[in-house]
Amino acid sequence: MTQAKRTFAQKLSGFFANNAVPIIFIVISALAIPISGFSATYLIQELLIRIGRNSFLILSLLIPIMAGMGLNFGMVLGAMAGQIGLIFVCDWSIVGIPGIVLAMIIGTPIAVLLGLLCGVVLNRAKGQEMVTSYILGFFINGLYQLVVLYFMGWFIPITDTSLVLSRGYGIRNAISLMNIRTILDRLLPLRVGPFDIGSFHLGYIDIPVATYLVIAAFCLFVVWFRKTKLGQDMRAIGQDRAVSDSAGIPVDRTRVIAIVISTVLACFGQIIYLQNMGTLNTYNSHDQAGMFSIAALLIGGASVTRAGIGNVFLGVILFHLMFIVAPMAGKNLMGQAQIGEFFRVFVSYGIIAVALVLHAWKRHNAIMNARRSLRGAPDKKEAAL
Amino acid sequence: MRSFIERVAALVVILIASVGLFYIGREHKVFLDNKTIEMEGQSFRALKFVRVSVAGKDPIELMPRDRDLLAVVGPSFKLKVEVMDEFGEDVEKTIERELKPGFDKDMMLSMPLLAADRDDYILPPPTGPARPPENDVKPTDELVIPLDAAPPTD
Amino acid sequence: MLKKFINAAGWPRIIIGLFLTALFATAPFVGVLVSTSLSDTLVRFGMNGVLVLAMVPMVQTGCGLNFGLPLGIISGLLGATLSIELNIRGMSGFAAAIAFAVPIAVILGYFYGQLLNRVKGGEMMIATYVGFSSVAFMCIAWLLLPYKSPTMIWGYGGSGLRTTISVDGYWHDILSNFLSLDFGHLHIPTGMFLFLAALCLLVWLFMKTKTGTAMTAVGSNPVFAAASGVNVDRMRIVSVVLSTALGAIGIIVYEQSFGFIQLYMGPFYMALPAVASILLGGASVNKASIWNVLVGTFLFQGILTMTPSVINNILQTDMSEVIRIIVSNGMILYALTRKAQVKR
Amino acid sequence: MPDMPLLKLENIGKEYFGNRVLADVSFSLKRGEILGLVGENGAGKSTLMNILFGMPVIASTGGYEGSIFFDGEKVNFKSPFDALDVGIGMVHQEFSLIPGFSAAENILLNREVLNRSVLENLFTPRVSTLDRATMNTRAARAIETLGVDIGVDTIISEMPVGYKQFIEIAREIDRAKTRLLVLDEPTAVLTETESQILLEALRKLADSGIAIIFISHRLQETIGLCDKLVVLRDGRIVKEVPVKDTELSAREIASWMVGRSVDNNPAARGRSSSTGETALEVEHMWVDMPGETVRDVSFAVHKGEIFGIGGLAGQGKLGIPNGIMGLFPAGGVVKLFGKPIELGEPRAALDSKMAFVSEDRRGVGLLLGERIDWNITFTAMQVQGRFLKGVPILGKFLRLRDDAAIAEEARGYIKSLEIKCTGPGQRAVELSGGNQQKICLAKAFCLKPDLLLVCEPTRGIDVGAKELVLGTLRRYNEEYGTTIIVTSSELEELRAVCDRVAIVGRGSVAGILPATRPPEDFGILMMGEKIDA
Repeated sequence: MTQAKRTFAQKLSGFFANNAVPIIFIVISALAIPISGFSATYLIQELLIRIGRNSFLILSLLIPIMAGMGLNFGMVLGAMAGQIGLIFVCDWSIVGIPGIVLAMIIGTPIAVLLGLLCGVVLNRAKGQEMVTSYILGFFINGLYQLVVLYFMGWFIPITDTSLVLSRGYGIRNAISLMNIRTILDRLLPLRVGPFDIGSFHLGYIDIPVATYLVIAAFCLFVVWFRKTKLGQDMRAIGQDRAVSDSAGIPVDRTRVIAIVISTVLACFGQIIYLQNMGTLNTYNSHDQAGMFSIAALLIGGASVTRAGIGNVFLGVILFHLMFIVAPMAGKNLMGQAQIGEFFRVFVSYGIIAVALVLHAWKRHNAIMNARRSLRGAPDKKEAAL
Repeated sequence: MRSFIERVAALVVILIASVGLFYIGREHKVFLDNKTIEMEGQSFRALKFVRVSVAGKDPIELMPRDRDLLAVVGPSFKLKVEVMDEFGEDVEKTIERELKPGFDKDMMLSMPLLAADRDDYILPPPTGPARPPENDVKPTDELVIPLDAAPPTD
Repeated sequence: MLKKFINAAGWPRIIIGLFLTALFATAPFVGVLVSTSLSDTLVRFGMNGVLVLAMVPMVQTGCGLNFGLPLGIISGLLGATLSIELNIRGMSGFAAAIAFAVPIAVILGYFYGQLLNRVKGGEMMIATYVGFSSVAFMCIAWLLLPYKSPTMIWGYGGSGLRTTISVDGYWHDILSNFLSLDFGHLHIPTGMFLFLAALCLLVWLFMKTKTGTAMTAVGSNPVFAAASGVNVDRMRIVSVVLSTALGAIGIIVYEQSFGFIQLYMGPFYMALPAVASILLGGASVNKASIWNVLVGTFLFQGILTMTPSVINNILQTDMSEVIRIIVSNGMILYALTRKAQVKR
Repeated sequence: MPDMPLLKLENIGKEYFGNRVLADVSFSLKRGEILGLVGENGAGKSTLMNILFGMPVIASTGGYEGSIFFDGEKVNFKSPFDALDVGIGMVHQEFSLIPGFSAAENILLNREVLNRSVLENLFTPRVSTLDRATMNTRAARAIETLGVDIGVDTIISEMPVGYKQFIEIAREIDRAKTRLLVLDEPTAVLTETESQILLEALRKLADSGIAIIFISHRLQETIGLCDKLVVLRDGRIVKEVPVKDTELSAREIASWMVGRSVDNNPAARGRSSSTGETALEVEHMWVDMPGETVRDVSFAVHKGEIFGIGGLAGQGKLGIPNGIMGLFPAGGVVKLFGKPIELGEPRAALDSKMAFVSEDRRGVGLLLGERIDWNITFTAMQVQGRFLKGVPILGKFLRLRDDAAIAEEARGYIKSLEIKCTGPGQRAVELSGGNQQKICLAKAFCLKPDLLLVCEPTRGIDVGAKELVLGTLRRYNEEYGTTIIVTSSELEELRAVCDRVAIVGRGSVAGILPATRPPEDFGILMMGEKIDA
């Protein structure tokens, strides 16, 4: 069937079927926003902050999806590398933009190493990449804790005693990043407003221009990357590993490169995230990075095999909109903020489960269709029936 | 070969950049000390009243036995010390110096020594700063802790 | 001879086994009582045994490692809270908890099995997230369900259940204390062992029936099984139901020994130790036996008990958690990558 | 030296695990020449091509004998990429195209035209962007050479099957240095007109100086296109003839392909037992088995007969038994002793006392990771409830596997079928192909079937085991009067063991002949020609 032959109704239902997840979220948000009672100014300001904070992390997921490796649950490895960079920068008291850049430079080789490890492991578990990278995240988390909690201040020198636990080694639970807090966000400050659109009143809104420029640069990088030979090879591998291999594309190597790039970008993303947050929770900050980024990407309408820049931004807006309004809406509706909180946790996990189920389902149907198409020439087939 | 050279060059550039970032981004804690100090058998008395301005920031006023702390960023900064009379009205003496902590981290500046025009006024920073309250750390394998999702406890 | 033993036992078990032996051997020298440690190990072994056993049916039919164990645990929690709500105490309370939990587990397991049948090949990741989201869903439910028993709901007028509910006075240690033996510091919870043994025996017997044999064949080669007239999807559902029901019973056994019911995020990470245990016991992603359960649980719980006491006394620092994280996830990682190799 | 042959093979030979599959193959090919390579399945064509392309499977199984000269130089390729480097292109039977890519992207897959990038030395040349304009022009030129009209932007997954074949060939043409092109069954998926276009394109290519090896089962086409014909049989060249000078008939070629001299031809069996009642009746059956589609077959099998189903690979012969056993979606009517069998449901087939030995031994036939005795008795236990025993008190409610009886049963078959193993407890994966096949047979025998369907009974097993397996089938048929349907690609084997043989072509029965008919007759049926029954 060609595109042209499809009727408008078919196109419409196809559109809804393909974008079911974002549409559901738009509806949920549309219902929850009035109930939460937040002002438009507050919501927009919060969203602008969260877009700046999270987009980079989510963007780092795109490249492995392109290479057919699914959602990179191993991105927490990059987040850990970024945190190690930040710990050193804090210890050396490098502040401001130089601090952020230096943290990235330190984090990069660590992220590359972890990415290589992850890539090699995933090459040994083809077809099970997601669950393997997920468990690998836990495993490396153990090593991370070993290093940060026991080795740092023991044989990895940490001079700043305010970072170290009183027992003499190990990094404290929370590190204040006051010296680099929102430094990127405030580099090019822009305040707009107040606006009056009809009866709608909006107060002042601050836009973290520099952060957005960095994110824009990253988007350009993704666009450029897709046009390169490496990007082309990854797309090919993502679609058919065997054919790519027989065409001489180094499949395993390219897959490792995809994971390394993703890990390094996740490392940068985590640093950008934390400079906005202002506190590094040494033992939990990276935990949330993976799950929330993946949930947001999926809510933006991405699937396990297909994701674009549009999905990232749509996802980050919808996911965080729900995140902001859910507790308040829960409180106003049921009298308990907790219900809203649990609800958003439920949604975060549920959405990943649903996306994975849909993916497996689609793959199953695709196999069945491929089989049906092998039935041979249609003329003979009809005669047989 | 060409790519080897380029890679080495890139690595060198990154290394130099890192050192540069370290150099220009380093924050130095500067302790301003106005205590009586013994040096080479001599005793330098604490100044009665001194006003110190570091790196062009708002000046800090120190009384005898005062010690203050401020942070400066970058490899060098200007120091302006105005030694005042007892009542903080007249400037008795103005000293301007440019300090270059470079890669070093923290330093303590002794006002009495500075007022005496000595060059050994830079002292090592005091050890054992006050600790922030301890927070206990327990390892966890909870990669995915739901934000604020912990239920209320008894 | 030695080679044969190494081949039969497998390196991971030998390394962990030697490590555990070393821990027991050094214990007396660092002032740790071996008998207490052994008692602890045995109690934990009994507590966790059934949860690990719940892995077996699903692994055997090739549904992969049951990362969706929280679903069974939730059923168990519902059964346990219902039993307390109805104020049934003692052995009958324990029995009632299981009696309530199992039907719920069967229903949940049936739908869960239906879902897994539609996503063949991607079971493990989906199971993980189905488990997580059901836990989060139940968090809301615990707040809203109309429980009345004062031991369970918030004291000060709040609504919903407490985070932890004590089973003291209901069925705390009801199994463990049954026929329990004490030799000095060594405490053997005989009743809990008997219960575990009985369940193991039942599972073993079931695996020997026609259905059980068919399930093993489904896990070994689903195409072969289908060609032999076995309804593969049905077998998989049976195994998922069985796993879920065992998970429900497992958590109740765990609670009666632990003394508390942990609600809300409690069941969140309970699957991982169970998965790690059975893999440590020598199971692979699609083959597991009762023997794997027993060996794995003992080794895993042994490490868990011994590292805090012994290592901490040696190094003067608590590294047990980190060791646990590395060992358990390393074990799962090893199993996942090993399977892929065999496949190629 | 214009007369020097481009490709020259000298005394090529190859053995797989003591099985000789190629012997003393020599021929040469000049520039611009088209050579047709024909032969039955298993005649050694693929092995020959694997050798030519340096496929790793050859080296890993002990290399080959003889030597290959390309352009006057002796070559020994380590991998297919080496072959590509000197200019040998291959178009495979199964498509190796990326479904979501455009025609141009596929034609230039991994040979993309790149813009130079400042980063290429720092990282890898792969960080350069693609020059899509140049790529499209090149792709368009390659497609044009073939004389078809396909847009370079068309996505592969949206193309008709025939176009995909053209894209595959265009990919090889685009390689500037391609001097020899090997096409394996290129017209199998094409319609008549598409085939014509392709054949003309190939002629044009040859005229431009590219040598072509053309492998096809469509003899008419081969005769029409090729300059020279090489017929392989049992790993040897039986005929090498120029086509243009002589008038060749398809029948003649077919007889070369299947013909064997009388003295090494085992006696055909061919008992005539048509008087007995009908065991199996198949009417207008279709089966949806990937790669072996059955479109419309009807035939009847007599009771007590051994019925053979032959034909070339991919024509649907394997689909018939698999469809009857319910392993793939199927339709039509199948009656066993007059009773209709529900299709698409293995249990129904098994319940009506049919047993099946699959051609896919490792995938369908065995529980590789389990014990031998399990493998043998599993189906009988599931279908017939045998090998179970009641527990003393709970007898009625709880019946357990009778491991002793299972092992005993297995021991019986191990002995009677001479299965070489350490005992009934050994795992099936550890056995050789022949012994695994015997287990599959034992599994079927264990069901005590009325009708036994056996697919490719001797595939991948050594000569001694072959004889034993075939002998077992014959003996079983004689002793128990069991009706047997044997499906095999080896015509000789079918003629030796069967009473009648049906040849399947293009998803339907081309003809049913008594096994006593001369092999050429079967060969002609396989080639899609008509013959009088």
